[in-house]
Amino acid sequence: MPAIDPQTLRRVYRSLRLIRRFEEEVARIYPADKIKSPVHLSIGQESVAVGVCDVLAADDLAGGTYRGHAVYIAKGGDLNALMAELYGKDTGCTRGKGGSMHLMDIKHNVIGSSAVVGTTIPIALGYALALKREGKGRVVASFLGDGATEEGVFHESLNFAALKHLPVIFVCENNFYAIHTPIARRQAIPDAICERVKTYGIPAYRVTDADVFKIRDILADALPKMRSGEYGPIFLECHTYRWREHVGPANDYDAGYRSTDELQPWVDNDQIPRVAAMLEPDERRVIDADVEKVVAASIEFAEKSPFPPPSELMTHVYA
Amino acid sequence: MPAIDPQTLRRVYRSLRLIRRFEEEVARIYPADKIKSPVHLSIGQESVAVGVCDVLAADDLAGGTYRGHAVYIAKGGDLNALMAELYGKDTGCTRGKGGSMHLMDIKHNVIGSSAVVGTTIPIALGYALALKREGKGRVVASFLGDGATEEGVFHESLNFAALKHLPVIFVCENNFYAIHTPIARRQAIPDAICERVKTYGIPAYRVTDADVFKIRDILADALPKMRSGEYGPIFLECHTYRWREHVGPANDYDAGYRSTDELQPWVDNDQIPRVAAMLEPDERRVIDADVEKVVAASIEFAEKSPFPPPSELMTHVYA
Amino acid sequence: MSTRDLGQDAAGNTGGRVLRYVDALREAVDQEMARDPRVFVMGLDVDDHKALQGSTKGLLQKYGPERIFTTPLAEDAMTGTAIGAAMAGMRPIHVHIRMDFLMLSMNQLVNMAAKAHYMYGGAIKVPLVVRSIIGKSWGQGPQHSQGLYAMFMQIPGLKVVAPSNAHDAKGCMLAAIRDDNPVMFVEHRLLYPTEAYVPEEPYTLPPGKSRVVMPGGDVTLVGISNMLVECLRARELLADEGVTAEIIDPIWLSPLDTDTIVKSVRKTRRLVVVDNGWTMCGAGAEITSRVAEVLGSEGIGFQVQRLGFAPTICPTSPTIEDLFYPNPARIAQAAHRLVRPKAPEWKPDPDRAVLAYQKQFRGPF
Amino acid sequence: MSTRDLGQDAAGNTGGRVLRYVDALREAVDQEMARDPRVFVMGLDVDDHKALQGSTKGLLQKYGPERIFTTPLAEDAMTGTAIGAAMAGMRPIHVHIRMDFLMLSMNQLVNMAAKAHYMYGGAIKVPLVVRSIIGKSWGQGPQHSQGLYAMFMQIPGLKVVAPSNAHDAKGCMLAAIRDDNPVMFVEHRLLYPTEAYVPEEPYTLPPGKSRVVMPGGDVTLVGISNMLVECLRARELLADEGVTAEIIDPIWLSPLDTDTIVKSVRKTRRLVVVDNGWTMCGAGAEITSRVAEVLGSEGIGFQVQRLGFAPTICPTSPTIEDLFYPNPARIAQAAHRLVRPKAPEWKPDPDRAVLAYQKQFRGPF
Ligand SMILES: Cc1ncc(C[n+]2csc(CCOP(=O)(O)OP(=O)(O)O)c2C)c(N)n1
Ligand SMILES: Cc1ncc(C[n+]2csc(CCOP(=O)(O)OP(=O)(O)O)c2C)c(N)n1
Ligand SMILES: [Mg+2]
Ligand SMILES: [Mg+2]
Repeated sequence: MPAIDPQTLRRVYRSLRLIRRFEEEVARIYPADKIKSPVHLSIGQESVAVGVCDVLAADDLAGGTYRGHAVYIAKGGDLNALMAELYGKDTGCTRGKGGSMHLMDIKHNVIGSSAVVGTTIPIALGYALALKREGKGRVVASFLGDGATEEGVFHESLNFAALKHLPVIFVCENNFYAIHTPIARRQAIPDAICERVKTYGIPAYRVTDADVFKIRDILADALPKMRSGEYGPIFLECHTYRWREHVGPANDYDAGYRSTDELQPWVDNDQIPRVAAMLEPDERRVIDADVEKVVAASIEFAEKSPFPPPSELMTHVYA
Repeated sequence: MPAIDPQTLRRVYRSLRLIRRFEEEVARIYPADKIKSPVHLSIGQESVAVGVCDVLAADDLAGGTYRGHAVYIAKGGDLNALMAELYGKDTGCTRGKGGSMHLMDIKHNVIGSSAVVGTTIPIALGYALALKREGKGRVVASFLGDGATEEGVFHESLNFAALKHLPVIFVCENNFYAIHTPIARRQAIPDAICERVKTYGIPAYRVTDADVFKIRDILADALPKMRSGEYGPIFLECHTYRWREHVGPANDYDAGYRSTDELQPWVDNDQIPRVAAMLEPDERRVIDADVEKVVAASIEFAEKSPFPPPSELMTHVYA
Repeated sequence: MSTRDLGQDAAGNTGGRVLRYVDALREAVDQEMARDPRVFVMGLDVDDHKALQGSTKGLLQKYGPERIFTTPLAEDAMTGTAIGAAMAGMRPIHVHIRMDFLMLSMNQLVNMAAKAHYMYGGAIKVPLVVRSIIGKSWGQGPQHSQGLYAMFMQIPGLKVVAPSNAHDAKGCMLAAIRDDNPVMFVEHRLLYPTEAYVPEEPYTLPPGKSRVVMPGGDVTLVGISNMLVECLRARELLADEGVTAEIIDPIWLSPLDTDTIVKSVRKTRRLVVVDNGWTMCGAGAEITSRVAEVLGSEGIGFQVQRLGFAPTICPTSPTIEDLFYPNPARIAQAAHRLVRPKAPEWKPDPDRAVLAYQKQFRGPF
Repeated sequence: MSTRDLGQDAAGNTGGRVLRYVDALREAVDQEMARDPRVFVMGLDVDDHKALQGSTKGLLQKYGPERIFTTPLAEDAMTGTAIGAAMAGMRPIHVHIRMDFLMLSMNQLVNMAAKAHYMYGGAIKVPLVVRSIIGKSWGQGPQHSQGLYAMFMQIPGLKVVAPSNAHDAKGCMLAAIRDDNPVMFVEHRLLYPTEAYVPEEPYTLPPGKSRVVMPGGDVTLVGISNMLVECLRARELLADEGVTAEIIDPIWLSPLDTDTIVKSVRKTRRLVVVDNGWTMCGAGAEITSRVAEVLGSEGIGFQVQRLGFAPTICPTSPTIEDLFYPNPARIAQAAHRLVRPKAPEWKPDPDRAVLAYQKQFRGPF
């Protein structure tokens, strides 16, 4: 691996750390019932969102799934507005209307996530159609789970994106499970996703060890080709692992559908301590302290913010 | 090609000829407005239905699309009931209710066709699930067009069929067009269908010259493996060509979306004269005469049959 | 009266040319594409030589393949793509040759298009028009004949419009394209050849007001899409009997103006609503309920009869297909029964009825 | 009265045990799987340790993976597969954890399941049960909270049932599985823990008759699914004011028995229908219209008010989510307004209202 410039190292570490600590705090607060919508945590999966979003320009677009905190944060979404949204507050990124599963921060080009699996995939194509028309070389990254690749809309979308040469980065966060069902019980050939995608003429890349820099490098290499129009859509499959339960703050290794043995290698391979070790101890301390500060601030912001007034029930039904 | 036994030769020729002549008669009668539903003719495409259905046992199942006369006839569906159905008569195979696009003859194991592209693909999986449970080695053949492979349900169905090892023969009648739009304007990689299907672990075969015996041989070879359970689903793509307009009885080479140059090779390669030439002239005359007789009889049957009584409007809404 | 005159009535415009419904639609889209570069058309077969029964004719030649293009067979993803493009600031018109096929688009329409503006806190809008055609006649059969607009009326966040004539088709289409919300634009195959006076310059017919198409005192007839035309014919049959029917066209089904209808029923005390789909939980049920809520609170009783598709599946065979649909004779009979409950069962003269029914394919009525 | 007593009322059975709604559902499916080898269960996550909120618990252990299995994420194809299996003579139960996801199954349900028996001339049947749960409370939000059963009521060929209590859940499930037609079985998340007396032996509660759950003379309250429970609570609040409400549970929404409702309104002259979804083109609109058609023809006037989800998108924030749903206080107020139009605006004592509302999670009511 080529030496990574210090700035990138710091940026990537901060992003990884920020997502982890933010969600750990969400998990800590959760039992207090202050958070008012179901949360699907990305703890353990941070490197995918960070590796991709770190390469994107500020004016590129990115959208995640209902497991969307990581993408929102990695893309630079407003942290206070995110925590306030989880609290169901009027200052939330969707004014308390969408909650954790429907995050959006248009100012930072975070396009909306959705609670219905697969629905955001074609939405990203629509954005890409507009970006292509615009002609400035901007791209959109659309995150999806391994389960989403089973939905017909995924295949319809691959075909259309390839047919129209749309600037879309499909990012599959393959954590091997859909809720409690392992991929082998849902997909005839569980490791054929990239191969299948290639049959649409779409370049497909697979990273099996969640290495944040590998993910970064693949995209850094492909992105200029996308901007110039040489490439249309690309597909990136990243193996990763969900440490917590499917929805909610707890662990569920006692539930019987998976074991801590399966988890362990992913913990050993955790990108956060790995990248931390690449930093000077002082650099790291500075970043950690700053992360604690902004996370604490987001909690305070959320706590202090007001709930939406009754009038909000009927606003924004129609534009 | 190994010598074909005379019986098979006669059977295949009769089936090809019967479909061709039946539909030519439909086209002839059509302008008289006696036929009461839109017709999608298979003229030119007969060899696919015949090649597949000739190998199937009487108790195997087959279902086609709204372009379904050929499959219905090739599978042994009642010819009188078919013509009567086109006439909208009470003696029709669906009692005048479904018309040309919703053919069914359960007695001869012709499962229903549908006017909504792709809808019958998962229906076939359901039948296959039941056949597998039954355990007698019966299979179901599900015909679909090249356009149907673009629908998400096709991919969802491939995955489930492979996952559950279902006895389904997917038969893609690739005539290169969906209505007036060529496949190259609809599919990013127009000739990747088989390759894509293989990524589900499904054996896929392609016949590019509509050779009725090649189609027959592929299935004859695979079928025993399906019955024994060694094979789950298989996929068969057959290139073919629609000679007439998408819907209706006429030619449309003047419409501008395709040329007679494109048609010509398919006419030269027409399987009916080809197979006819393999027969003794007398054999052929006997078959031709018989075909004329049964087609004429079906017309007479349809003409003489009554329309459904008013009471039929409200019967069969609920079982 | 004839919907030819609507050029005057509605837009207060005495000019205009006699235009067919299909040409009025095409003209509206053409004018808006010329005015607003964000507008584009997508959908199966919109760019082939048949141009979706002529409704997109010439647009490819004029605006090129970037702004009007066919799609793969992929209703779910194509609907999502249209929605995403709308969120991104474009103004897509997504076209379906049959309304039945919208069942493949329900997830995107109900769970995304209708909710995006709200659930994203107003951050984005979905200025989308979804055109679909209700098929009828001649063996269209179970899956090419459905009028399913009531499903969309159910969903807050969607708007629904079903113009009954060429004049309204143009005004509603222009209003729909300029609307910042997803609009389900419901057309009817049998209306395509019908003619009306249509002003040349652009004009919009936005939601807000149902139209009293014809005045009458004995019974109020509300007809949806081409059932409005059938109601006009029924009115002629009733006139022969000395019964005068007030004909109302809701035009926009969501948001829905029922004040105009309530006002009429307050006068006639009799209501017949003719749906262009099944009556159960249909537009007629909504209209009837709103009238009942208002008049009930005023202590005013009224008689009502809903008509629509027979509660069965649409068959292809003509003898029973004919019984599936309301027609002028059946509408007139239902109205007559309300007006003269004690009178002997009346049937309009078959020839008159047939004549009225034949008219359908000619127009102007 | 309490729905615990339904064991007596309906099945005329005084035995039975107190069972939760979720367990009654599970028991019905269990008993039918034991009785009929053609019955099987499919759907996302039906066989994991959470067993779809407990509703499929133990079935895997008892019947094995051939008869109860999870599926890929592929609602469209899985629905088609279930329909095909039904056509082939099996009796599938296809389960969805949220009704919202049915939008992905609309094409197969509306264009195939509802029409197959008819359009194939009666040659095959579709004995299919589609279970789906309406989500509510606590941040379920825009896409996990919808009650979309009216869409299915619109479609001839489908049946729709929405039991409000454990006793009916079992009887309706057994009737649905034994029905030779596709049945949309509508459940509600908040009903799962509610209890009622449930006979142990199998019994069916087929379509045909709405039930008068509680007698009353001043106003008729019709509640759908768990809104029936809310109506029972509203009745208590109204009783404090000396207003007696007759409570009716339609149970089956299609086919729908409105005779029982008409009979009640003929007496009370006042109707409040509380939908478990949006009111526009909802079940309440159908019920109101049928009452208006019958009573109008008899010259009987009546007052009516429909309630249901607010005409907006379901938000996650609790302060406004609470305003999205009808509740006992709002139902009682609406009824009170009809009974005493001239009385000053009445608000039930907040504590009483809250209490009634709290009850929801306990039961038996
Ligand atoms: C269309 C649809 N079907 C089912 C569900 C229920 N559901 C919620 S999350 C989930 C699993 C999705 O798995 P995957 O795509 O791998 O994402 P992950 O949760 O692993 O990040 C399912 C089935 C849903 N939300 N939407
Ligand atoms: C879901 C759906 N979308 C669109 C249509 C309109 N349509 C009817 S036939 C057809 C073309 C299908 O092409 P293909 O699958 O190749 O079959 P072919 O007609 O060539 O035999 C289309 C788009 C439809 N019937 N159903
Ligand atoms: Mg996953
Ligand atoms: Mg084709």
